[in-house]
Parts: sequence; C-alpha cells; structure tokens
Amino acid sequence: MILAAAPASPADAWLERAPVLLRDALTGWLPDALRPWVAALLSIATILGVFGLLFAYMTLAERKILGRIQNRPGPNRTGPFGLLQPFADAIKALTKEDIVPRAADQVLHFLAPVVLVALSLIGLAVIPFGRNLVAVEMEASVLYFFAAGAATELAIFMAGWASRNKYSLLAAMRALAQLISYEVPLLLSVVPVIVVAGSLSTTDIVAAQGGWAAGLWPHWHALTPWGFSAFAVFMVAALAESNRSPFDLPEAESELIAGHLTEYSGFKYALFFMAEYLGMAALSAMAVTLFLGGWQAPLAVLEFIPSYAWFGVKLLLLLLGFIWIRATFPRLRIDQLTRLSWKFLVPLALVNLINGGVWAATADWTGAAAVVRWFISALGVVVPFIFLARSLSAGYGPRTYRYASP
Amino acid sequence: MLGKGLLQGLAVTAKNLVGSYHDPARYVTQEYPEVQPKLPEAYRNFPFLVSETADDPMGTLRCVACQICEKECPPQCIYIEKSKDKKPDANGKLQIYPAVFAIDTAVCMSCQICVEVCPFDAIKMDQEFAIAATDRFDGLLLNREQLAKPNAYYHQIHPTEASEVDARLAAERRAAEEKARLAAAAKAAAPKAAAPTAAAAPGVPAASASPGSIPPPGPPPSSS
Amino acid sequence: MSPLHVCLALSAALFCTGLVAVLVRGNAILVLLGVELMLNAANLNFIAFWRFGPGGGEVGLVFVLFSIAVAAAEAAVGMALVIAVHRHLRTIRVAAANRLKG
Amino acid sequence: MTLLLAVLALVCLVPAVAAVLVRNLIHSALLFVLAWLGLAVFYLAVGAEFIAFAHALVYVGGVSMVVLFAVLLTRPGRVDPLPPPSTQRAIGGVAAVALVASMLGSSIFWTRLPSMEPIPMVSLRRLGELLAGPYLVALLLVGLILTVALIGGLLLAAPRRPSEGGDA
Repeated sequence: MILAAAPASPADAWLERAPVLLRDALTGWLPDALRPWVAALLSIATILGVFGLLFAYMTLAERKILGRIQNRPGPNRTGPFGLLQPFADAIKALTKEDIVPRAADQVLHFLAPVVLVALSLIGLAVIPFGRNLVAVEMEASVLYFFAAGAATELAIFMAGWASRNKYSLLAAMRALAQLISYEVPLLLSVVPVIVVAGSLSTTDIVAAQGGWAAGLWPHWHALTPWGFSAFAVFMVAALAESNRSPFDLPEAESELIAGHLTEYSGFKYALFFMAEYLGMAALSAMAVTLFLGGWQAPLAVLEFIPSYAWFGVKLLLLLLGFIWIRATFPRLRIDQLTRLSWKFLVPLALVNLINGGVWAATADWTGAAAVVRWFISALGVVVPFIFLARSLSAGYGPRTYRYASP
Repeated sequence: MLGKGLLQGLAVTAKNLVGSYHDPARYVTQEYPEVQPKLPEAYRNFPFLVSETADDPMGTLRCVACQICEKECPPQCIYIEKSKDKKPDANGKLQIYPAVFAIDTAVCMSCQICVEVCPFDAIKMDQEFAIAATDRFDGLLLNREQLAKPNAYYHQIHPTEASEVDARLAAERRAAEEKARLAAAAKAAAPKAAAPTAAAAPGVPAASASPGSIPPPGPPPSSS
Repeated sequence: MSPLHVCLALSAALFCTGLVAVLVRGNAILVLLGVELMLNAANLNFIAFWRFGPGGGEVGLVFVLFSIAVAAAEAAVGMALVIAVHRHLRTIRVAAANRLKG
Repeated sequence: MTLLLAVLALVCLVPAVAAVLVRNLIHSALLFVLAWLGLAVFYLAVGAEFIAFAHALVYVGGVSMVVLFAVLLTRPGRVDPLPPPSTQRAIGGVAAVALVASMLGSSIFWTRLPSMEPIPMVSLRRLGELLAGPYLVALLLVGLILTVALIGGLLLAAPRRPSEGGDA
C-alpha cells in the first residue's frame, strides 16, 4: 500500500520486475484461458526448483558449519569445496535398497514420506517471496499456512506407527505430544501480528511493515518490543515444529536409534530429510514474512537491490540460525520440552497478545507519546519474561560441579 | 537470568566457527591422506627387518633365523624357515639366513616383544600404519622382501634408538675384532695359553648387557 | 441437480455415516468420531445455505465457526473421558460402561 | 460447478465410509482425517475460505492428534471382559440408519429447491466485524467453553495420585 503510493518507486526497476517479465514472456503467447494455469505451473516449478536446490545446499551448509564449529572441515571431497556433495548424496540415496519391514503397515509406510513432503511444500504457496511474487494470493493465507503445517506431524505419526517398531512408535507418541504443545505458542505468537497488521493475508502483512521510522529504523515487527517477543516465541516453537535440535525428540538418535526414521532407507529416508529442511525453510520464510518485513529492504538506500534478494538473505540468515542453534544446544527431555511450552511460551505469548493489542490501539500516538508507547510495550515484554523465567527455573539453581570446574 | 547460558553457549560456538577460519588452534583437524601426520619418534606399530644397506637388502639382513621371535610372539604371527646354506653377514662371518620370513600384520598386536628378544637387533618396530589392503593374504601377510628395510630408514624413523643400536653394534664389532686380534696374538705368543674367557673383559661394557633389551635412556653414545 | 443439491446430499450422506459409526461400532473413540462427522454434516448445511441459499446466511458462517470450536472442545473432553474409562475398565467398548458406579 | 462439487463430495465421502467400516482403529482415525481434509477442500470449492482453513486447522491439526493419542493410550488389553458385539445390534443399527438416510434423501431430492445464483463471498473483515459485534457474547462464551474443556480434559485424563485412592 505504502509502496504503491511512492512515486518513482524501486518497484519499476528492471531487476525487480525480472521474474514477472520472465513469466509473462513465457506465458504471453498462450491463449488467455490457459495462461493462469501455465503461470501457476511455472510458479510451482520455480518453488520446487529453488527450494529443492536450497534443500540440497542447506544439507551441505549444515555439515560444513557443524564441522567448522567442531574444529573440522566438513565434507570437501566431492567437487571443489565439496560443492557436489548433495548430488552424490542424492545418487547414493536413489541407488540404495528400499527396505520395508514385513510386519509394517505397507500402505502407511509408503505414504508417510510422500505426505510429509507434500505438506511441507504446500505452505510455501502463500509466501510472498518478493514484490508481486506470491504463488497464491488469499485473504486468509496465514491461516492456510498453519493449517497446512499442522498436518505434518500427522505424517510423522504415520511413519512411526506404520514401521511396527517400538522406537518408531515412541517417536510417533513424542511427535504428537510435541506438536500439541508447540502448535499453541506458534499460533498465539502470530495473533498479535495479525491484530496489528489488521489482516490475515501475507501480502498485506508485508506491506504493513514497509517504510522507516526517521528514515533509519524499519517498521518491521521484530523491531518492536512486542514483535521481538512474538518473534522469539515463534522461532522457538518453529524449532520444535520442524523437529530440529534441541527439540529433535522424535528422531533422537541417542535414545531412539532414529525414531520414526528407524525403518526407512534409501530414497524414502532422503524424502524425510527433504521434508525436514523444507519445513524449516517454510517456517523461516513465514517468520521473515511476519516479523522481518518480508521482502522489504532494511534501509531506503538499499532498495535498489531487488526484493526477492532481500527475502533470500533474510531466509538464509534464519536458516543459518537454525544450524547454529543445532550446533550449540543439547536435546531437551520430553518433560522439559512440554514444561517449556506450557509454562513459559504459552503464557508469554498470551501476555504478548495483550501487548500487541495495546500497540494496535495506540497506533496514532506520535511524538513523546510514541516513546511512552514503546516504553509500555517494552515493559509488557520484560516484566512477564522475568516472572516466567523465574518460575520456570525455580528450584534449578546454578549447577555445582564436584570434581570439575565449569 | 534465563537465557544467559543459552547466549553464552551460542557465543562459544560462534567463536569456534569464525576462529576456525583464521586461528589454527581452533582448527585442529588434519586432512589425512594429503597431510601426513607428524608421528612422534616413540610411535611404533608393526615390525620390519633391518638390513645393512639399501642396495642389497636380502644379502645384508641382520636376521640369522634364530627363531627366538617366532617362539616368543604372543599371537604367533611370525613364520620363519631357516636357510640350508650359510652366507657371510656384515662382519663377514658365515651365518644362516631366513629363507622365509613372514609376518601376518592382520594378526600382529604390535607388542614389540620380537624386538626385545632379538639378540641381533635384526627386527625393529616400523612407523608404517597405513597398511589397509583389499586382499587379506596378499596385502597383509608381509614376506621377507616387503619387510626388509635399510638401516638408514631405521635412523630416519627412530634416530635416537638407531644411534644407540649402531653404537652398541660397533662396540661389539670392535670387541670381536679385539678378541680376534688378542686371540691371534696369544696364538702367536703362546698357543697353549689361549683362553676364550679372558677376552670379554677389557673396554666393552655394552656387550655385557643383554643384547636385545632397549638401552636405558640417556645421552646417545657419541658415534659409530 | 444444482450445487445446493450436491451439498445437501453430501451432508446427508456424512450424517448417515456418522450415525452408523455411533450406532453400529461399539468403540467409544469411533462413536465420538461419528458424532464429529454428524457435526460436520450440520456445518456443511449451514455453508451450503449461505452460499446457494436465499441470502442472509452470514449468520450461518458465524455459527459454523462456533460449531467448530465447540467440536474441538467436545473432542478434547470426549477423548479424556475415553482415557478415563479405559483406565477404569480396561476397555473402550461403550457397552462396557453401563454402570454408574464403578 | 455441480460436477466439481460432486467429485469433491465423493472424495470426502469415500474415506468417511471406509473409516466407519475398517477394523483397524488407527486406519479408521487416519481415514477420518482424510475425510476432514476432503471436507476442507469442499468448503474451499464452495467459497468459504476462512471456514475451510479453520476447519483444517482444528480438525486435521488438533482433533486428529487428540484422537490418535487416545487410540495409542487405550490399546486393548489381553482379555476383553465383554462378548463380541452381536450382529443383531449391527443389523438394527444399519436399519435405523437406512431409515434416516431414506428420509433425508427423499426430502432433499423431492424438494424443489429454488435455484439461486451464488451470493457474493463474505469478506474476512465482515466476518470479523460480525464476530466482534453482534456475536461478541457468543464468542466470549465459546472461549469460556474451550477453557473449561481444557481444564476438564486435563482433570479427567490426569492419573489420580495414589494418595487419593485411585486405581491408576
């Protein structure tokens, strides 16, 4: 909205319009009736290609970064700097034998990875990857995203149950418990954004974050007190939703062999990994959209860089954050996991909901009142955080070491 | 405060990530096949046979096929067949030599007992550890030709120990020459007074020590 | 056949399917799921009459929202009941829970 | 439109019927999930976008999890104290349902429904205004019901402490 009003906007730059121009060039010669269908197919193919490649190189980046953090180089044998490693992995996965246990539920065992990948992908349809770059524009696209994402854990349950393996079944139970626990803070942390932006549509939410306060401070939601709190809760819940370390309980290697993946091999196993990374990418993309200003540039002078590049940079940064966290934290126990959700994240998100409401109600405060508004919002984040953190860590004093000093 | 520890942990890993690009102390992994590890001198794993020269390893093996190592080897990985004939050794003395000397490195447990019992300093521990092979019998059952390595190589891998051994052998050789000279002199002077027991006494302390044992630590003897 | 007919037919069929689950299957979980299905059939009717009906059906949409929320609550409480019954009787056949006093 | 709706109707009816017929409880629950998904797509095709997503979120994301959890927690024990269900009851049930079905079917297909053009879609904003305006009390009541249901569910399902004399 803001950008539409701005004259001589960077929206007219050639690089900015390149994807749309390319699409028009590819579909322009078709009859009118076919055009939207082909355009839809094109956007599907683009999303599949880009995110497939992103998945491939995320696996490599993850292994490289984990390696560096652990004082070793990571994969570097296949191609220069190991850049061909993902393809070698793909060939390996494709040529491996596909083993299905005799006692397994054959149909569900087959369906689980397929369903998981499909569900992880469909959420990407509503993400605005750049100015005018969204596959499906809907009024309730945020709701659509979470409705699609909520079902992924169902596929993990299917995998765990169909394998007819006690570790897998335990993983299935854990996946369900984890989903029920973390779906709540995930959705609650999104609600204030919807309240403030006044819309359930991702394009509107991104548009609401356009512009800069004093020409320097972007109007991104994550850069407000309530927004930062919501962003933090969202990212923690997203970690749990995508079964990433430190919340990777369903596939906890050291306890459950590989959890729901125990009885999977070859290409199906690779599909599970693909789904994990796609889910991670989808949730990160949603976080960028909701909190980090989507495709908006951080500074006005940087607007000459096309919007999709900004989106990509933010997405990659969040994904690197996921990897960094994985390299740092040990896995939680299942009771700690649920405790963290119900006793910390959910109350924090609930308080933050009120905080966001207050922010939306005081939207017309300017000047000195704006400072008061910021102060109120910051207070509404810090005070509950202190209280909740204290109650969460009550009884867990600093650990004393008897023989070793930390 | 909740989260302080989390941030500290993140800082630690971030420091390692960045440090691994410029700080060698944070990047300790060596890429093995290209970068060979610097082995400490004391490193030893499988035995090899010492020959005096690199030109004619089979002709100058110190081993006289006494079979003590074969008998002492705990996992019994050494197999020796004595030769029927005799060949002159480095001192020119006629000795039996091993017609077959094989070590099954798949069985060897690197205990070094063979080295310790050898009276002739003929078998020593190597530093060759990349012995992986595709065929267990062709690749891991090493024969005489594969085991033989020159003394120079021994100096290269275990310089301190090799100098000691050389010094000792030289001393022994000198003692033997002295003895031979004395014996010859005694024979010339008084043929009936020649007694073999008198010879060992003067100036050869090393020879009196048990020949196979590792010399006690200390400054190496000056030279050979 | 108009779209409204199709919607109503589907609604009726879903309702009957739910009824079969409630009446024929003895499993408490399936009974609850059957009830859910019957609720869904009712929701479908509201939506069908909003879209293809004589107008003013917006109220129906709001009602469907409430219905979904209540159905979720019903499922949560129902499953809690099922678990409690199972703990008590070691079975979840509805016919087993025929006494008020355990 | 009619044809599309008919196909979608079949898509959600087939899993629903199968769910009632299969013996495996997990399969049954998953088929129910499939039927709910089909129903969400049907809502979408009818034009109720928000309802479709809310339905999918609640049923596929929430109710299905609770159901699967309940199924896993209530695995049948070794001995079932009851005799197997009688076929007589099943026949009775099916007959009753057939009666209902025939009544419903005849009333639907013999009624001459006025064929009207689909009315324009309701915008999300309008729905929100309705919820926050005339139906605010109902909304609050639903929130209350949900809270009560949450606490009640917790109390019902939580194992009794040994000190209270429970048998769990």
